[in-house]
Amino acid sequence: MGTSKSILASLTSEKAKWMYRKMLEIREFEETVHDIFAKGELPGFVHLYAGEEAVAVGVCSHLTDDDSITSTHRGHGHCIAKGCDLDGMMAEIYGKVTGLCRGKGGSMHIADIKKGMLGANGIVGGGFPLAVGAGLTAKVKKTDHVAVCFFGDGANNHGTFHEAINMAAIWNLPVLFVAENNGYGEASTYEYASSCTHIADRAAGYNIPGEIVDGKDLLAVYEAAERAVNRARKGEGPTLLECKTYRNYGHFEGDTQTYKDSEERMEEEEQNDCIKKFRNYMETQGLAKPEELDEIEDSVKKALEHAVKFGEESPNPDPSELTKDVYVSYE
Amino acid sequence: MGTSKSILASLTSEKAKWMYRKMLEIREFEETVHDIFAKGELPGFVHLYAGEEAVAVGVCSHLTDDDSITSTHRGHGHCIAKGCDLDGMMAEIYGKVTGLCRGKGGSMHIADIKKGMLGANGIVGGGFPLAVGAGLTAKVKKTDHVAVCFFGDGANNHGTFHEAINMAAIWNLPVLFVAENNGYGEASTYEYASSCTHIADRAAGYNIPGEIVDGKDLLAVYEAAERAVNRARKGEGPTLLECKTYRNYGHFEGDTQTYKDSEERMEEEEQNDCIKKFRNYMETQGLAKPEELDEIEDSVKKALEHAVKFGEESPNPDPSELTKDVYVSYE
Amino acid sequence: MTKIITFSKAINEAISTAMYKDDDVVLIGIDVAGGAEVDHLQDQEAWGGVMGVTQGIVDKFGRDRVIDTPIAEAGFIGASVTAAATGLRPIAELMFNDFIGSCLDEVMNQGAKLRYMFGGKAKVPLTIRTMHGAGYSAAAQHSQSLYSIFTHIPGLKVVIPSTPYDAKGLLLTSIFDDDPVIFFEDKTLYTMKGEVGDGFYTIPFGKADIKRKGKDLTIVAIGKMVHTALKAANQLAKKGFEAEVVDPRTLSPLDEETILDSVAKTGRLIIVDEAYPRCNAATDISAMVVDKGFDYLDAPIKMITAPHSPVPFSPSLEKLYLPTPEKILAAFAEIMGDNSIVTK
Amino acid sequence: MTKIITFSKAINEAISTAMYKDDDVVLIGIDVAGGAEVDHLQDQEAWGGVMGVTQGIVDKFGRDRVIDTPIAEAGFIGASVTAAATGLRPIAELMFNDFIGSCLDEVMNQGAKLRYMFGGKAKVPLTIRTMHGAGYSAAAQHSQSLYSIFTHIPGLKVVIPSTPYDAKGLLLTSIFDDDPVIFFEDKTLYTMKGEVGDGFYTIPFGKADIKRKGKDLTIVAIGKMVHTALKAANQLAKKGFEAEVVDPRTLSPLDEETILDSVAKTGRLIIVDEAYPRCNAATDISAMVVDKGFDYLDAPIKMITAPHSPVPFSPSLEKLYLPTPEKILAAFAEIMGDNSIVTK
Ligand SMILES: Cc1ncc(C[n+]2csc(CCOP(=O)(O)OP(=O)(O)O)c2C)c(N)n1
Ligand SMILES: Cc1ncc(C[n+]2csc(CCOP(=O)(O)OP(=O)(O)O)c2C)c(N)n1
Ligand SMILES: [Mg+2]
Ligand SMILES: [Mg+2]
Repeated sequence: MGTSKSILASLTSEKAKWMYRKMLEIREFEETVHDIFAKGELPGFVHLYAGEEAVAVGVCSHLTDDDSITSTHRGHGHCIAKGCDLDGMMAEIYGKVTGLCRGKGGSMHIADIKKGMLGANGIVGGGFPLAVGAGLTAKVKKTDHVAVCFFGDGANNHGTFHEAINMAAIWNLPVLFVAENNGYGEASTYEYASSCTHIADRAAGYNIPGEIVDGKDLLAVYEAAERAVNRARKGEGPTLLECKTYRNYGHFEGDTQTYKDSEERMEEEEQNDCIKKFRNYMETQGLAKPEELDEIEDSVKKALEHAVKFGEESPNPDPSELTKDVYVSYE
Repeated sequence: MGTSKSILASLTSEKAKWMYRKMLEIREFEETVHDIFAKGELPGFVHLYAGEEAVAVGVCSHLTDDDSITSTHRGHGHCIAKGCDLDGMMAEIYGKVTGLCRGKGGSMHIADIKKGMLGANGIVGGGFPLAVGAGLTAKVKKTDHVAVCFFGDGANNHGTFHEAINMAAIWNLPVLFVAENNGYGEASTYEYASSCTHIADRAAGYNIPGEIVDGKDLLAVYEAAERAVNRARKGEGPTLLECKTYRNYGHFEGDTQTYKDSEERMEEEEQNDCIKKFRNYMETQGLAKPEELDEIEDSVKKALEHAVKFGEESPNPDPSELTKDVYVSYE
Repeated sequence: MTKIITFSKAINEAISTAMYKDDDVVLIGIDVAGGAEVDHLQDQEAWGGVMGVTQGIVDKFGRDRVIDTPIAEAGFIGASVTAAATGLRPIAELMFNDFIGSCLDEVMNQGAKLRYMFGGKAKVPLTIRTMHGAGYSAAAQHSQSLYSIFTHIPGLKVVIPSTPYDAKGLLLTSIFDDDPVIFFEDKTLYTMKGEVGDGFYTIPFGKADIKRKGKDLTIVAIGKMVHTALKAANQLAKKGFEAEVVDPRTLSPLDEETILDSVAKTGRLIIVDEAYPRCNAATDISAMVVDKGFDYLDAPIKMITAPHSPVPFSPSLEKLYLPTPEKILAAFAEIMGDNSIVTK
Repeated sequence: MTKIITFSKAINEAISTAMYKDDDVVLIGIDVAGGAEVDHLQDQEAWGGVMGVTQGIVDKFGRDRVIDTPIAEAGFIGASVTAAATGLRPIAELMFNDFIGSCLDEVMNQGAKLRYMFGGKAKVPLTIRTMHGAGYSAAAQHSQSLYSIFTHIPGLKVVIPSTPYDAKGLLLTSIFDDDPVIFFEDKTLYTMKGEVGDGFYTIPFGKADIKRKGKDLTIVAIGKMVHTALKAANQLAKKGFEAEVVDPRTLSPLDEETILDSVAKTGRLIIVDEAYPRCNAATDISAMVVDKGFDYLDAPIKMITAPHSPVPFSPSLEKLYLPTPEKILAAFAEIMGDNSIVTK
């Protein structure tokens, strides 16, 4: 992993272990969902984040609960990295009342405002203006909170990308736009749908910094995000950070992925796995002992077992929930 | 006027006189509308193009009736440059049945499909996708027609700018995007609302050529548009052409223009007038004799007198027009 | 204390009153101040919106709270949704309601749904002010009355005042409501004058106002149509019929009770709605009354609306496009089977 | 000749039939082919839309006429409007009708208005296919039924088939119609099988289809709700009541005559519409019948719709959200004042 000295110095063993754990939680969460969805036990559309863990975790490691993120249809990873409860997430995906949204949102709408997680989003490009709004609040209220907008390479061609980045730029808002360029929007390649060579190239049109990192390299993301978040906190405005990554599963569960190349898959999913690479790095750098990391793995597995049981066994929402929470008060 | 040799050679006296006439028609049309609007004789909202004539005329001089343009709320200039009938335009602005749209469109919706004028547009940014559609037809039908999208500096921040240019770029469509950067969107300056230094800077994010010209210099526009139109006709894809210009009147008729600087106005409206400059050029280059140009002026004045009379005296639409032409057939 | 001011000034007052009261209230939109960053421009000369409705606000509260935006409706309306969800109380201006085409997603799929989708854990105290209505020859893309679309969408509250007094009170209620509200301002009402209360006052949502009492006919009229209905009522009075004019003031929530009570009394209902005729507020109210007050009805419910066509530019056609007192009288004559109502 | 195929296949057939017939017909949308420019991908393996509805089309007509787009609804729907106005006859796919939020302007202010605003001098032969409907736990942003919004807007024709046969015939009519048409496909109907005619056939707009004859009650049901209504009618038949089920098939234009004739016969009307309850097609039809057929009515008109809330994700709630035969029976029991209809 090509990482600068400064990171090596600032990265504590504790932080590294936290990041390792979060990446594993995401991976394990997604593989669990993949399995139970395949068994026909989960309702709705599900889009899995496995393979892209380093992006969400590398970025969110610099955020507190006061900072906000906006997310996408592929939102589980962002939720977990931002600190959402696994039980509450799983119960949500099961449509149970113990879910983070009382079962009314589902996979595409998991949110936890208290954690600064402003919601997964079923609308591609929906998150851009929403991130700007959180940044605007920070500016008007003169806090040092930042907002992060995660978005896909497909979303990069939606009009909201343009409107939001321009607004963040002219107002110098504390917003970080994080492109998760996994090469595909559904069954369309990034190269087909996008006229830019790199998404980060578009930053120049807004006079903001654009940077490209290897999104499979946790520390590369971590380092670049640190710079961008610091700039934002200091009132130096937005950044466009492009992370080159890969999604291990299909666009949604059920997708046969004919558009992917099998060699490419092999390489990306096996050789270039962000979690394996980071574990290896931690071991060689002495940031954690193998036993410690194994222990984290065990603990994450158990947490997921717990989450599934919790989701399965939780009750459905009461029928009265059907029309509740549309308005504050309104018969 | 800083103009290359090749233009000097190719620009015939006839073409030059045609362009002079068109610019004058626009100026005279707008000043006429300004006057009659001030007298309270015209209904609705009116946005005048005076001052920007060189852009519409310089670009449209390379187009035929088979080529399409999309326009804006400030559309009179585009209409005239694209060959719309002055009488029909004026009658339209008066809301008369002899208008190009039978009085049902008005100033903001003048169109003449037969002339390839796909309509002024009340929606800022509305024209971007529409130009792409005309370009798409040309591509699918394998014609060599081109489409031109005129848009303002304010529109440059609307999401449709991004979506349309990206689409035109990936499909290599024969579309020319012409920015009319007159420094203001309503009462907001270009510098405030746009994060880019020049609109043309944004071309890089779409891997298409972006060029900046002095929009007050007819020949500069003429030359740059010629290159871009030729590229488009040859299947070499879209261009973003930014013309720096100025609007002599307010955003709409009635605007007090407090946001403009009086020195700036003086300079732009008097010293730097595109029509005066081009007349001077024609005379010094021997492209036309002063008498010929005076004659054009007279003839244009007469044409406008005729148009006003035609507009004033034409009948209103019949009441049956109210619900006509919503559908082909549908009681 | 009250005073006589215009509809436009009433809205301006509501905004300043709210902004004085609560620092979290911000005003955001295209040229709501105008001339941001223009050096020579004094704030008191700023535009204050394309119709001057927010003139002087930037002067009082500064550009940190009166925020000019680029022409990017999806961008700034979407931003207003989360600005609301993260601690501000924005008043966003969608200049013309016709421009909803550029930002429906932010209103319908984000703003209106957050609270519900998130299981009640988000609030979106956002007010969107927007202009609507025909009559100014503003043509097909600047003259629509699109409140029916917003009334259709759960999660939005829809407000449409007909007088300066109502405008101020309802706008203050909107701003301090914890849900997204769309506030419709008929552009042709801005110059209308009326009595308005000083200082802070609110008017509850879901409470219709009976603008005129009557026993022979109920006219439910929306926004500016209230005045058309009142004119018709005056003409009817001369012919011996007393029409009751009910102004719902908010379409969502709708005060069903007041409408039903009135119809119970009069037995006849005409609804006046300037909107397109299909799936509009008139059909909504008619269907509600038939469902819940069928037995009260002595006659068919008539709806006076625009025809099913875009708004024509030509003043000669636009005049025919809008509901008029004459059309109301003709409908009443029809349900009474008494042609003398229109001929006499 | 006919055959039994799915709703999805019927749509696929209509598209190929049209594309064989007329070279100007093109298919455009996100992944309508899928995998554009992927080297190893054979076109026959291409996606054919997120639900596979257009599978195989790119194979037959090539990528010049089956055009994958970026995720840019305003861009490609807007482009389709003028592609139509300049000589093509595009079938544009708006994947989910919920995404109209990203392109309402292109549909409402451009596509729908061009012909009128330009004094009849433009035609826009554009068909927008779009998925709607709840029942798949697709949650609040992928389950809406928004046809009421389009019915509100003049200049659009609104089509909503309930069977494979109707889907094919109506889609062919749509494609060859010279006005913009929005064609609604209920995603939960795609797997439904039914008899479909071979080759080219059309079904006229504005002609309702009586899906079941009856004399005691008229049920007007929209799209998938036709099947819900038919189930209710079967249950009612067991109790001795014959319900007539009317399927309008197009909401704009609406076949008022067939509906009125049916109500004239039965005296009772229930409308089943999965959409949000306010300003929807149910209120529209109710208000039309009250206006034009008041004297036919023996009872209040009942509307069975979704509640005024976003679509909940949880299957347990979504089940309660949708209209059901039981709700129809309960409404009938209510207007008959005969509780035994639901209890027995
Ligand atoms: C406005 C809108 N258009 C289309 C879709 C359908 N859709 C869902 S995800 C997706 C692809 C998104 O691609 P990308 O942004 O690259 O994200 P990824 O799935 O690769 O994470 C599409 C087209 C949508 N949800 N919203
Ligand atoms: C979508 C939309 N938003 C806002 C407006 C109101 N509006 C009309 S013209 C205009 C300014 C346009 O500025 P620019 O694009 O620079 O064109 P110019 O007027 O300078 O020619 C605005 C904001 C509109 N018509 N459409
Ligand atoms: Mg992607
Ligand atoms: Mg401008």
